[in-house]
Amino acid sequence: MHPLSPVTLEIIVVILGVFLLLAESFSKPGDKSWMPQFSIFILACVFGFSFFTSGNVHDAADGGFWTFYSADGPAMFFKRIALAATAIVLVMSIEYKREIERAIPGESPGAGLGEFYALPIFTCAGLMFMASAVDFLLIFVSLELVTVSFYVLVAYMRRSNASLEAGVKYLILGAMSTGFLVYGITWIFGVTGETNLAKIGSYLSHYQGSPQPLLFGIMLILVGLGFKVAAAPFQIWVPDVYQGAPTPVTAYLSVGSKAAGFLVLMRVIQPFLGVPGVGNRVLAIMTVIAALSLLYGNLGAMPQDNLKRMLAYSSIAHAGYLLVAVTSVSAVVGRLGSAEIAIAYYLAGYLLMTLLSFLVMIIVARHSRGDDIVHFNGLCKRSPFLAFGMLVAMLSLAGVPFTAGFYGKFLVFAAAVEQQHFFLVAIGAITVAAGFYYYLRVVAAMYWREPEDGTRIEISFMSRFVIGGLAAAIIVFGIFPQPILGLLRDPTPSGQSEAALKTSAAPSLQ
Amino acid sequence: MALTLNDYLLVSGMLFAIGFAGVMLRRNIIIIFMCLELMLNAANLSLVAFSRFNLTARILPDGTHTLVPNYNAQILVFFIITVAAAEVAVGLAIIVALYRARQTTHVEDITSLKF
Amino acid sequence: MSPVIFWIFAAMMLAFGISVIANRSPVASAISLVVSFLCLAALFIGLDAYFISVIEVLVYAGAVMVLFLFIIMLLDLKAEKRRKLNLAAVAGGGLVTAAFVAEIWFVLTDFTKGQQAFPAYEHAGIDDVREIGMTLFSTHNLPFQVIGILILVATVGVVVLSKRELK
Amino acid sequence: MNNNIPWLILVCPLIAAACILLFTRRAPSFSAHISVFAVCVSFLGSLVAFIVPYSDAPNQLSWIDLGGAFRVPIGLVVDPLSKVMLLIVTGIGALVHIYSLVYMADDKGKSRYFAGLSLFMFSMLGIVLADNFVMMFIFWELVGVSSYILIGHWFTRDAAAKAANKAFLCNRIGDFGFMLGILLIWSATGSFGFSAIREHIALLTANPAFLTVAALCIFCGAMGKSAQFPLHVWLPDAMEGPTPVSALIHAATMVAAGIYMLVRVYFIVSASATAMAVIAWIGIITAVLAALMATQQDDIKRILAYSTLSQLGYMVSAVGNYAPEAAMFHLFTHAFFKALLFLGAGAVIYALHHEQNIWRMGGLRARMPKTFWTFAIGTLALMGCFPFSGFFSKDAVLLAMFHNNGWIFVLGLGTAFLTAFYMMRLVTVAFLGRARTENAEHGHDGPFAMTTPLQILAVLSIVAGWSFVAGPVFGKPFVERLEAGSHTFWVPMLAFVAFAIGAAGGWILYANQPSDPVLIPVFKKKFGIDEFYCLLIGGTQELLAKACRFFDKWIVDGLVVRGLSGATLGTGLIVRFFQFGNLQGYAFLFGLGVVALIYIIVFVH
Amino acid sequence: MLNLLIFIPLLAAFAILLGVAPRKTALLAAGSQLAAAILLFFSYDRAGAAFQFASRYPVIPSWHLSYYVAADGLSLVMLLLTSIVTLAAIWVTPPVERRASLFYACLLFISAAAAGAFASQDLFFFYAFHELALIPTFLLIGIWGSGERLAAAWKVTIYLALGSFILLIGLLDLYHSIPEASRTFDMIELQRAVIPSSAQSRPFLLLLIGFGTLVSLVPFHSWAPVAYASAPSPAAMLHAGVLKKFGLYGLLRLALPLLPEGAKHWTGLLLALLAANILYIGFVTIAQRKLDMMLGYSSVMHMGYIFLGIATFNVIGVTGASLLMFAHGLSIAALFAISGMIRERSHTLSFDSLGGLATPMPFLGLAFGMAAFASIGLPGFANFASEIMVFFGAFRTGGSSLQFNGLQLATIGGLWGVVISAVYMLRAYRAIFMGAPSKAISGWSDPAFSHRWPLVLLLASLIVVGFVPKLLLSYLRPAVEALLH
Repeated sequence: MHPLSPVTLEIIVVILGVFLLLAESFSKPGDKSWMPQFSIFILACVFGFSFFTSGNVHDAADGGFWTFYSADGPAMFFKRIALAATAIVLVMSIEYKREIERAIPGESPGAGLGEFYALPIFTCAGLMFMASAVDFLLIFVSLELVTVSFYVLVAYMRRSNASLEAGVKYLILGAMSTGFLVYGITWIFGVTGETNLAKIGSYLSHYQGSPQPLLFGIMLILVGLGFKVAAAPFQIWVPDVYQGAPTPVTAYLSVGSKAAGFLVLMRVIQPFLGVPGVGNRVLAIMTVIAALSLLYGNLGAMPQDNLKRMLAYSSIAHAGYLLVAVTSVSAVVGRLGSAEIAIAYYLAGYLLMTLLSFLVMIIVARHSRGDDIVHFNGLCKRSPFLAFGMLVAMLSLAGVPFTAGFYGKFLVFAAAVEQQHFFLVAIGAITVAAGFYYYLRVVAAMYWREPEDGTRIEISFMSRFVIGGLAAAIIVFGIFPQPILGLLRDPTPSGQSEAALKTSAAPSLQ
Repeated sequence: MALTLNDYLLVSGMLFAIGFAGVMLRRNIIIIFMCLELMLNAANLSLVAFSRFNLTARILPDGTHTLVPNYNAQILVFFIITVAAAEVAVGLAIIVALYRARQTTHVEDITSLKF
Repeated sequence: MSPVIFWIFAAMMLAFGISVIANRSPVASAISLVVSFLCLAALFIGLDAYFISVIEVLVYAGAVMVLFLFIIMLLDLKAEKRRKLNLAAVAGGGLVTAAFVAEIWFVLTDFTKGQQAFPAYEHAGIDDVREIGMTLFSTHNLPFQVIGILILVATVGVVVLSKRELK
Repeated sequence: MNNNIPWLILVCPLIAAACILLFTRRAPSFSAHISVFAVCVSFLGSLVAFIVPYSDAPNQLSWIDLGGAFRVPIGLVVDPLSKVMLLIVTGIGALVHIYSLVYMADDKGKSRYFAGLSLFMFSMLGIVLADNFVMMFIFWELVGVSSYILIGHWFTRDAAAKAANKAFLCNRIGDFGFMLGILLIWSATGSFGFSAIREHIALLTANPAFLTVAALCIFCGAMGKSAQFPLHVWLPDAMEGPTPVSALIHAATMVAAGIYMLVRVYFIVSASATAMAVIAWIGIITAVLAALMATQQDDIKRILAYSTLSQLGYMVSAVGNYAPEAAMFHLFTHAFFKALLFLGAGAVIYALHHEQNIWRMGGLRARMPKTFWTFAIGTLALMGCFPFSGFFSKDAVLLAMFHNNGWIFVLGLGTAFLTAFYMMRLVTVAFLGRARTENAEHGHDGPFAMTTPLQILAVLSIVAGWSFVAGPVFGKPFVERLEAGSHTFWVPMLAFVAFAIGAAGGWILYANQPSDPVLIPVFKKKFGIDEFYCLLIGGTQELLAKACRFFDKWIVDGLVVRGLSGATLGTGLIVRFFQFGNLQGYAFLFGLGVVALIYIIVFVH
Repeated sequence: MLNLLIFIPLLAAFAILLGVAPRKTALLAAGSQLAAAILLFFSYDRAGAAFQFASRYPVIPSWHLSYYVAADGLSLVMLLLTSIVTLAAIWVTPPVERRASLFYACLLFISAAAAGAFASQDLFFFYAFHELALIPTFLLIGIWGSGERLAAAWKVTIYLALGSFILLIGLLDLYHSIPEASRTFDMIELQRAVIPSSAQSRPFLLLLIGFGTLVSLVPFHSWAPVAYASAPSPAAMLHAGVLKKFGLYGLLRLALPLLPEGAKHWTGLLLALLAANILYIGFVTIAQRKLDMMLGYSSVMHMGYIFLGIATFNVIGVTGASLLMFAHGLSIAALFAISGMIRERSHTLSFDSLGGLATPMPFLGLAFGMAAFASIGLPGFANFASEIMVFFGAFRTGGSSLQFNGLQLATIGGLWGVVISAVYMLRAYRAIFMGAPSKAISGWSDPAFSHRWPLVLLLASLIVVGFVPKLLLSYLRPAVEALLH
């Protein structure tokens, strides 16, 4: 068959979203649970299609579709991450139905659920566009698409003060970071006169002017992106928003925008790495940001008693680990210590374990009416299955071998050690120990303590299936990472895509 | 003397800083929101200035070359304005919802999530 | 445009910008915001960006400000009287702002390219509305479509967030 | 087959011990007979090995073998020296075993006891037969542990447990030196087989200082085992063990091991004059001190114990005075009469229902004549009265001292005098006069199995010194070397005089005394050496241990580990408070971060 | 074939979690593991290649990272130790009230992890397998521990996690200090790599700290005593007996052959630390007043001798060290087993409240005596043979001069340590087993006949190896010689 054009994926997703909206508005009120199931199915199909798309198509360099959009290996990889994340988030939102209904009183039962199922689809489209964006225009626009939809999702539960407060905080700080992002883009455009990353790269390859304006611009852009990936010191919103937002949205925030943000981050800083007097300082500032995130996230997570909030801090921490890898983007792709591989793999693993923990958390929280750590006491009595799932997730987050999380840390620190970043490694030592502490607190609660009420927890088939699948995936990919690493290759390596790969997947300090 | 690019950049920078300061200083969420608009428009100003400054080659219908402002930047400005409008809409909706729930638009009153 | 006019408008823009954050009453802030944007539009004209300046006026004066005023009225926000200024916050914010301005200033001093005047160009036969339109619908179509989706999402969001409560 | 007899001698007791441990623990008397049988076999084996002219070396096993790098063989050496020692060890051992049959007849831990005895025999024979240092060290340690088992036999008595620990620790301290000496010799000569070292002795003598250190380290081992002065404290306490054990340890086996080892490595120690002097002086000091202490003891076994100490001092000093054969000779005779004395004392104790204080005895001569006469013979031998065996051997030792060092000789004479004195005291108080207690009234001789060993030993204690006995036992060259010096006839005269005065003094002071007329606290308190050690250990080891524990608990673990983890947690709490929930503050922090980072990236070079 | 050793316990653990009869399955698994180990041991062809029973599945071909198990003499000995102690530990386990299945599963997990670590010849799995044991330990101590079990569980887990992380960094640094061309995770391939001596000191230090933490090298030891004191005795047996040896094994496997220069560079430090291990910890041990703490500290102390053997860098000492790993593993396991049995009856292990146990429990008395004497290096037990080799190895090149080098000074300290260990062991023995039995304990009795076998197993293997060390030495020597080339 003739390979699909990659953008069909986004198109299908958008159509799905619009369809859901229409269905919501025209269907008579009633049970809406078919919607997420249907869209999960569609997303799964799209996921499947993504293996049959053509790579980048060569066309005139005078601008046009392919100057904004790239479908190289990493792009496809992150599209798939977005799709998977969205599908699992929809599963969560099914489990979360009751809370939503309680929080948004409509005229009819289930009013507003449709939008709650539809908006993530559009977010997914935005994430997919982000994954492919190689031009500041598209980066900005798709980023905003994601952000705006997240504004709505975070504040979705209008009855719950927490949700609204989180929404406002996210809105203000998000808009602020957007301001910085735009201002930064402005500066980069001003210096280089281009918005396309490849063109910026080629312009900068013989750049003579003073580095200050460039650094100023790139820093402002980093502010915007750092906000998206929850890196210190732009993490300030994370704990509150994560805690206040509806749990599925929290999960989505911590996975989706982080993943896309990191891809964009790598694409954006890459052209600057080669510029004398700029590249090294960009990496230096990355080191600072990484160190701050590691410390802030891990240390802040230790005293937390609310699991959701603790996971928020841990999300900052993981941003830190990913940034450690970003600071050592230089090695050749495919060898141990290649930062791109590390980041991609880490994000995939992070997706699995975070979503797993959030899914379990939603179920447990519904049964023991609360998402503090104490609510997990004696879970291994109430539901060994959930306890095991949570155990796997926590161990993976803590980075215990034979879980995806360990491979992630392994690759990250391999990259760091190869670049001799022993400062970050030293901080990593502290933070890993701290990580063991706060993740194992959950394990201890589940296995050491006795439950308040011994009532068993029954789980719907779909959740059971998804939890089992995620746990299995964590362990399997923790032993055989090859499948994930293989996904990073280009769909069809043509000349253009090689170039695209150079700009995206294999930056190197010439 | 003629105006230089830096004059515009300086002015826009100051506008940006004013918005920035407003976000940090004001307590009323709506006004904070206005300040965010200020920041975005400051960016717009410098963008337009740059687009005027970095002329690009352009082929006229009659085949002759000429220099025109870099319209990519102006398109970006256009997008920014649109996005800003959308953000305002959503933001104000959230603020309204907040006001309904809590009868306030002051940041001191929404500090239940902390530590 | 002559420097004099530029500086006048620039000064006005900044002044009203300041008044946005200085005014206690939200309404006044909104008004000064709009005025400041009008001055901005004027500066755009000075940069031969007619389309943009028109858009600026339409969107902000036409839409955004109305929206703001409407909400302010709807929520019936009074000027904040009860609260006294938090000096620490003011001092901190002021310092940070000052630092930021200083940084911009130093960057600009290093930005040699920016110390030269704007190059002249041949206006004849260049219609920026047409130019922008052409680009928008030809090469820059993809982001344009995405913007469309964004607006759709925003609309849905607004609807969802401000749906009528169940009695 | 002849060359496997030594192996037979060695392993018989081991097999017995293993049998008892694994199978016959439940059947005490059977176990007892197993072990007696084993030791008898060993004794016969030794006799055979002694009589049958010795043909070729027994085959060697290799215990550790790292190819060229390192090889520890287990080989047996059978030469006149070891032959004699075999005879003594197995002979006395056999007698003690038989004696124990009665003495331990109704003891709860009988099997354990006999297993211990057999293990003890095995280890001792191992020392005797060892042909290299490592092997000797192995059995050296084993002797230590088996003595631990036997001394602590009545472990429910706290004193016994203490004594056992003390004995083992003193030995361990000695072994520390011993092992170090072995290592030094190895690092110099690259070998630890006695014959091999004899070949490479030049490598040692090359560096006298090194040699001296090595020799003294080796001597440390001997000090531990044969209870020489600084490490002598364990021996008297070892009396807490059953009396036969005391007999075995003091007479023939454990303490003798030190002397035997010194003689065995004589060719090394004698190469260093300094070491020899040290050895000689240590020996004589031990002899004098022990004798002095003995004069004031009331426990019959303790008196004998101190006498053992002083006799060992004689032997060590003899070695130090270049007369190893004299040392062996005295060891030989001493083995008999000391075993005799102990068994006799055991008989008394047994008869008086475990009464050990001589002041609660008296008048036993009439009631237990056999015991008395044998005991008297042993005493005379120990006093060094002509013509008992002790006279000749002590004479040889004194002669060696006389030839070598006048002062030591004088001290030796003094010791002889003291020996006679306190032994006289013992006999007079315990056996003569009239009974002082109820128990003493009803004393009586032990059964056949108890008295027979006494009688045998009595005979041996008389004749063992006469040259027609000693001659063939030690072989010609030995005797010649022995008689080489003995032309001065007034050394024996002096010795005899010392004996006479001492004995007379003892009689005059103690005949028919109700209680001890002389009180010399210093001697009674053993010069307070034990107390001093307690202070020393308490002051150094325990204090150091407490200090270390404190440091480990509060500094290493408390301050550093807990401190660091606490600091981390504390920082976490601080981090938390950035998250104070106020949006304005967040915006401020955000802006602060932005400005700071911009400053760093743009302006910091 | 080797995989059996790893996967028998692993599968058994999962089966138990899924609800098979716990104790029977566990015993069966451990038994068959031991059987397999013995089978391997004797089917190892000493004339043939160094590494046998190899099996390899590529995991990430591009990095030469593969699941790769193979065994040489050293690995075989360690695997033997693992399976022996596993069987003993599972056997002595008293009836578990809460969640027996989880308990046995954790034990089997630890065993599998240890076996995997000793068997795998791939750097990644070598590391990963070991850290896998961390969590079962955490659960075992936290759920079934005694005393301040929670604090102990946290401490040991985080401490070891930190140590493992430093170790990981060390391994990565080692990996990257190898010339680009010959980078691989294959540890056997790695032996051929030559690392520029300038680049050796940092990796060695990292490895020393990392491994040292796992082996409780002073000053990274403070996790060990409290952990062992509060762990259930089977866990303590497995951890102190087997898992702890991983660090030393790693030093032998990686640091010695790959980083000789680095080792030389840090010898002084190593000697100082191990001397501290022996003397300083020795004194701390003397001051202990509870059996479990004392055993914990003594196990820390004895690590010093193994380090001493490693520090000699010659065949005698290193072989002695590797034999001592085996011996110490067995003796400390026996001691912990007995202390567990006592705790079962008395619920306390403080010397002051115990005494005279030998009268009601002669067997325990005997067993403890043997184990104690074994651990303080009494001839006839394996410990003595290995300690002798260590000492002789240290004095290998002394010559006849009194100018002792650091190694020999450390050895003299070690010799004195032998006295120290005698002091505390005998003191403990006297305090617990000797003396007059009090009324309270008169009711107690020896463990049932079936529960004595694990002790017999451990002590018997100690004695056998002690009498015939050649049995293992003939396996260890070629391996060690290969490591030292």
